[in-house]
Amino acid sequence: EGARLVIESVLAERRKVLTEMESKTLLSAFHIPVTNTILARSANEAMMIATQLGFPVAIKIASPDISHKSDVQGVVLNLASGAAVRDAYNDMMERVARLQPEARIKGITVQKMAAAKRGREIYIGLVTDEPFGPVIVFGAGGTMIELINDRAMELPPLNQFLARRLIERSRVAETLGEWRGASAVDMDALEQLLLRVSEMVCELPQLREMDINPIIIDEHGAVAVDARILID
Amino acid sequence: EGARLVIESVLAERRKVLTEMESKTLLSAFHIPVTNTILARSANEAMMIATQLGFPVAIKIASPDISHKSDVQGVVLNLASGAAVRDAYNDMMERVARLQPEARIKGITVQKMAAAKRGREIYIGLVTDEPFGPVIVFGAGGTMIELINDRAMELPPLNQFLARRLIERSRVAETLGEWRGASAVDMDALEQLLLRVSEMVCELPQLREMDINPIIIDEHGAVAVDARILID
Amino acid sequence: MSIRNLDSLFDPASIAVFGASARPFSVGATVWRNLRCGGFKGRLLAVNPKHQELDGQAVFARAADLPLVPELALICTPPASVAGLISELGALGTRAAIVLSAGLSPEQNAAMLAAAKPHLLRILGPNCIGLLAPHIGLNASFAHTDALAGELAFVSQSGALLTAMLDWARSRAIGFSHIVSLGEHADVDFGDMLDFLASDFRTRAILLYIESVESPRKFMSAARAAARNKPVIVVKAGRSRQGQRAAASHTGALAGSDLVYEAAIARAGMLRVNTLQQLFLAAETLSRFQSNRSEELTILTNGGGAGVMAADAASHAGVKLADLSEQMLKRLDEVLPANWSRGNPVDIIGDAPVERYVQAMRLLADDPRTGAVLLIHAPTAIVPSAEIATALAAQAASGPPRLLSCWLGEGAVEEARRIFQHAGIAGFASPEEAVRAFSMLQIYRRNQAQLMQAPPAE
Amino acid sequence: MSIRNLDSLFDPASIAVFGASARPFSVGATVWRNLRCGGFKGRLLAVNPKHQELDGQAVFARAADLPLVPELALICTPPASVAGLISELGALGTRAAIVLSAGLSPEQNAAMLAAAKPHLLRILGPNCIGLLAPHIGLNASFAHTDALAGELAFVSQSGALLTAMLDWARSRAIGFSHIVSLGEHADVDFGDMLDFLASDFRTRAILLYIESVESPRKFMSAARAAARNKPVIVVKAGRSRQGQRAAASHTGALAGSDLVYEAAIARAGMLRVNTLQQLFLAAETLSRFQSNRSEELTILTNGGGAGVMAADAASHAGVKLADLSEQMLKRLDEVLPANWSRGNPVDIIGDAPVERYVQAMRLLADDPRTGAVLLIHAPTAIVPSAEIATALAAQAASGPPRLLSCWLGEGAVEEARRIFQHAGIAGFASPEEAVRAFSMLQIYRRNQAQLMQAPPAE
Ligand SMILES: CC(C)(COP(=O)(O)OP(=O)(O)OC[C@H]1O[C@@H](n2cnc3c(N)ncnc32)[C@H](O)[C@@H]1OP(=O)(O)O)[C@@H](O)C(=O)NCCC(=O)NCCS
Ligand SMILES: CC(C)(COP(=O)(O)OP(=O)(O)OC[C@H]1O[C@@H](n2cnc3c(N)ncnc32)[C@H](O)[C@@H]1OP(=O)(O)O)[C@@H](O)C(=O)NCCC(=O)NCCS
Ligand SMILES: [Ca+2]
Ligand SMILES: [Ca+2]
Repeated sequence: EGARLVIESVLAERRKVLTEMESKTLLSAFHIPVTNTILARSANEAMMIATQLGFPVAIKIASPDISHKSDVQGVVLNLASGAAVRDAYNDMMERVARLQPEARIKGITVQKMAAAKRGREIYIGLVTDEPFGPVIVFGAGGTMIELINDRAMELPPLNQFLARRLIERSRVAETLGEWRGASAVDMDALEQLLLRVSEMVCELPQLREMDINPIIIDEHGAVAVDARILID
Repeated sequence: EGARLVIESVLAERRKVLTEMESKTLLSAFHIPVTNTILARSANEAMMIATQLGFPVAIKIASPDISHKSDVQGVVLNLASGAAVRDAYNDMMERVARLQPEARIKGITVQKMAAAKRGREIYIGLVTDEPFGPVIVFGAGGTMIELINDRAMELPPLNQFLARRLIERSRVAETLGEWRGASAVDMDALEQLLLRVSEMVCELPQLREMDINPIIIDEHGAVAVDARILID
Repeated sequence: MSIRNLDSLFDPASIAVFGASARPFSVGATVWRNLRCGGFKGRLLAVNPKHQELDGQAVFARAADLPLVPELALICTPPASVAGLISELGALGTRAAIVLSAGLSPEQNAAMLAAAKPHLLRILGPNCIGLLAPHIGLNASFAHTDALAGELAFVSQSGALLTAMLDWARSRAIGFSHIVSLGEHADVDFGDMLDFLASDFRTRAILLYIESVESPRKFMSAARAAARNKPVIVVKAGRSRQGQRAAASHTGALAGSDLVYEAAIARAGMLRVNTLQQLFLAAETLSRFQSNRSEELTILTNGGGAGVMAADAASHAGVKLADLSEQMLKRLDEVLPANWSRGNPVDIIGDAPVERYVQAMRLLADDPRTGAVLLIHAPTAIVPSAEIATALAAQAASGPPRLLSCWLGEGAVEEARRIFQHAGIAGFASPEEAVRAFSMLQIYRRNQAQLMQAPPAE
Repeated sequence: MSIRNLDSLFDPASIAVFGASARPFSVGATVWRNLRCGGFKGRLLAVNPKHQELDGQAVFARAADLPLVPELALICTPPASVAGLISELGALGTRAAIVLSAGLSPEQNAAMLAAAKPHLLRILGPNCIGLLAPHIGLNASFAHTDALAGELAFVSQSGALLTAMLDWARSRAIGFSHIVSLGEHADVDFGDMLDFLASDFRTRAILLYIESVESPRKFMSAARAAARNKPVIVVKAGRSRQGQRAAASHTGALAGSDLVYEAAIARAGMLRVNTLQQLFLAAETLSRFQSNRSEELTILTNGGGAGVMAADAASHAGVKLADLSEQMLKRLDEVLPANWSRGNPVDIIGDAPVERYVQAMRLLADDPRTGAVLLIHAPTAIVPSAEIATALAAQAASGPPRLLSCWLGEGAVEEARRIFQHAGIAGFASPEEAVRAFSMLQIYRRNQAQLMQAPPAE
């Protein structure tokens, strides 16, 4: 289905790294909720998209050649007005052209800031281990992820029992119940998400690496805000 | 000097918890840089202050009776327009009145969002130990602080050698050099900040607890964004 | 390949040693001596063109000269000769070979495997120490010592650690069903050994030293099957970056992420420990205490400080101390002096006579909510430890296993330890070891639950 | 108070025992026996109104009847009698008392202190096991065993752990200068003991078991002074919530945050360890290896697997393995077989003869960048361990201490261990223990740097 098409077209281009939009399309195909992300090819287009989505928005560089967007400051959050979006667009294009002149730029993506207020940031990933093959990773998400260093692993396939155990083994699990005035998160949604990822692993043997980070989860459900997928 | 006056007036009111503004005044008295925080007593006043400071801004509830602001959702970040500030003000007042009807409300404080882009979030604190007395705490800051659980401790007084060792012992130290495309932070400023805190401890025996969190630090210096002080 | 061929490794009717020798400290001489002195009842034959006689026994110049077809061959000849020998032996009908020789080139290795294949001849090694099967007096190794017969199997990817284990086990009178050095495991590997040992009635628990697993599917399915039958306890070395680098230079194999091994070991229902000593610790605990299903611990001690140390160790190991009910506190008040700790650890005070131990233990044992009870005793001049041990052992004999013990000290508690050991009560050298053992049991139980409730990993 | 009065505790000319008895297993009888059998040269007097004679010696009914003023009094009489006795003794001129009695009420305790004060009489206890000073044959305790004379001082807030330590030390032939049970430390506390032991010439290292510190300023300044003179090694129990709760119910004192103790111990230049066994481990390491200033470790082993385990343990303990220079690799290539590990751990392969150990060690020792060298040897049948030990010990004798050792196994390496022990080379039972000891040394050195460079904590 849709997922296979995305993968085939990327491989046809001899690429391995999926863009954020492609990655999210893949996730959507497996019924993993993602934030709506729209590609803009010019500053004006970005302004218009932002206005339609509603402020504040985040913009991110869209390039198949830039796998760590933050290394080129390729992410700007919390833009509050059309003018701010336009300026940020232009700055970013200029900066990226300077820092990675050889990178192919598809434009920038615009998305509404996820209402992270009381939500917790989660990481779900996939690594391919030598010799064990694909492994599912779960832990705290966000930008401080390396510092928190909270990575629990499980071999696919998961069932509900294993998904729950995987969540319990992480340290971020502590924050998923009632936490600092916030209600307990929707654990069913989280388990479902892990089961969907497990399905992806089993049905898409081309998957090599996947970082879904952050996933924002609260009492109403979970949504993947950023994703990066590597295939082979 | 100024610091003593603040403390005396708080004690005169038979209070122990300083408001954010009082806390920051104390820090300023010891030459610790703080973000500019201005008290607004009405939604309109808040709008005007925000417009003068420049968007985006953060607003926080100002009450001597609410020590953990986030428990009543007493902090709203990234407000992008005057209208957003006004609505957030009214929502917050309504919410706090409902959740903690007995709390005395002084208004809300407005501050410019600190440019945390490439800055790292740090925590510096003071606890009073039985039997050892005051102890200085250093570690990663931000809202995920409990999860990161990075707390190195040292007894005052600090000298430069001890301040450096205290920083090195924390895990957040890893992020203070060049880190994910950001330049190394201003270590001198950080050491100075710790030495200033050590001075506070020695000169203000009434200090019982202090949480300066987050302090945002980058290559240009450090600034305390929020602070909470307890005296006795 | 089927497991059946492995029988020829572990229970052969006859053995020929290629390179058997009398040259002092040589591999060939050591192997020959170990085989002869072990008490093995089958036929032993020496092969070496240089010699006519060894220890009064005829030596044969080559395989073709042998008076019978050896079921198992031990090969301690130079690397270049190995493939040729395997080919000859395979043709004769030999079923298995242990290749002790080190330093085979990749080509020599491939030639050896190619020679074995048409005859379904199984190979242990190369570059291995050999194997021991003490129940039949078989010491087909060049280890420096032999092993006592017992119920543990040990399979090691490191020869040096195998000899160290032999030495430790001997000094503690621990016995083995099988001890196997895999060496470079060109053929026989962990998967084979797990299959074989899973159904071996002499083996009660399987201990593994692993540096790398090369065929994870075979390994995982063998491990799952084995772990359903008996405890499988694993040291997986290369936990750290430094350790993985060392392992890569040792076995040449890429080890994979340690967290993945962790997940795989748990998924297969095995138990992972960190050191070789802990292999024994875990085996002892699982055998003596496995039927106890308590999740919490109550500490009973005659020393407040010992209780604090144990409580710290419990936290460190993730073991929760049971909350004592109000009722329990009141009952204990009646039999304990006023200054007892009124909490868990239950400190019955240094001057406790035997009767106080017995009464406190009876109350704790009557209430299942106290979980398992860890007795920690410091020697005193007031009551001989052995008297306490005798009284408590008699009491413990009447119920299911609830008691773990730690007699602090050495000389003064030797007899108490012996009494408990004899009564089958799990004993540990320090509070730290005792709670670590208890926590291993929890982890093992959790891993076993995973084995039973989860689908096999792909 | 000045330290001088403490001399009367540790080196009295005469001792009177109040409550000396012949009642089997009683405190009074045990103390009396320990004192008489220890070889103490001063005068011993028994006081007990119930008896006329004890072991052929006259017993006095009360203090006033004594033929001389005892410098030290040991009190094993009921709580109610203690304050009165102290008052009488103080008036007579007795300088110090050890109060073994437990269960004094707060009022009785205050009365005891008030009685002592006007006479500057020092009190150890109450509720303590007593003290031992083996160099003068003084066993003024009711411990179940006595101690060998040696250079370690041990001061404990727990009586039970003190008896356990005595037992362990005896089985390993470890000797002490002083062993002191503080009990409820109504008067003599850790600060006093640190002051006294800091300048005691028989004490080479001070070991403490601490549950709580009540006067942190006195403690910190005494600790800083002591730690400038000799290693001070601390077990601070109550690391965890569970442990702190247990400690609170044991000593009744609020223990404070563990991280603060951690900072305080480091600030005072002491070394913290987690278990009682590690007190010995650290003391041994600091005494044999302290002058070595290496920050990194090179592992030399005859077993690849042993190297991996050691590398893992090093990572776990935060010890960095030295990077070997290209030059060093080339030099080693010349003396090692082709399949050596070409890295650190340096695996010289299981069939290494003595000469290979010596050559590799010489190369490593010639280059200071290799840091300290940890030899890990697994027993083999090829070379007797003792021969390797003899050769390496001779080689090590010529230079500054560079070598740490771990002879894996038990029986087969006993002699090798003895040879190294005799040559003064630090030896450890397992790779884990060896690297932990090395990491302790690093931490100790860092804490000492803090002591020297930082202002005293307030
Ligand atoms: C296998 C090994 C022991 C051979 O040792 P070597 O001394 O180098 O080789 P040699 O040529 O002397 O051969 C050994 C003996 O085998 C005999 N031999 C050689 N070829 C033979 C053959 N085809 N058939 C029978 N015997 C033969 C030799 O006559 C010699 O006898 P001797 O010892 O009485 O003189 C050696 O190569 C080796 O691998 N050692 C390391 C083993 C090891 O460490 N294993 C793994 C540990 S983890
Ligand atoms: C101090 C203690 C041992 C007294 O024991 P007891 O048996 O209850 O008390 P008793 O009344 O029998 O007195 C003991 C002896 O002192 C003698 N005695 C009593 N008052 C005396 C006095 N004023 N002068 C001299 N002797 C006296 C008694 O005659 C008796 O002699 P006996 O043993 O030969 O019969 C006991 O109270 C105690 O504290 N035990 C615990 C000690 C402990 O655990 N310490 C800390 C360990 S961490
Ligand atoms: Ca080996
Ligand atoms: Ca005690």
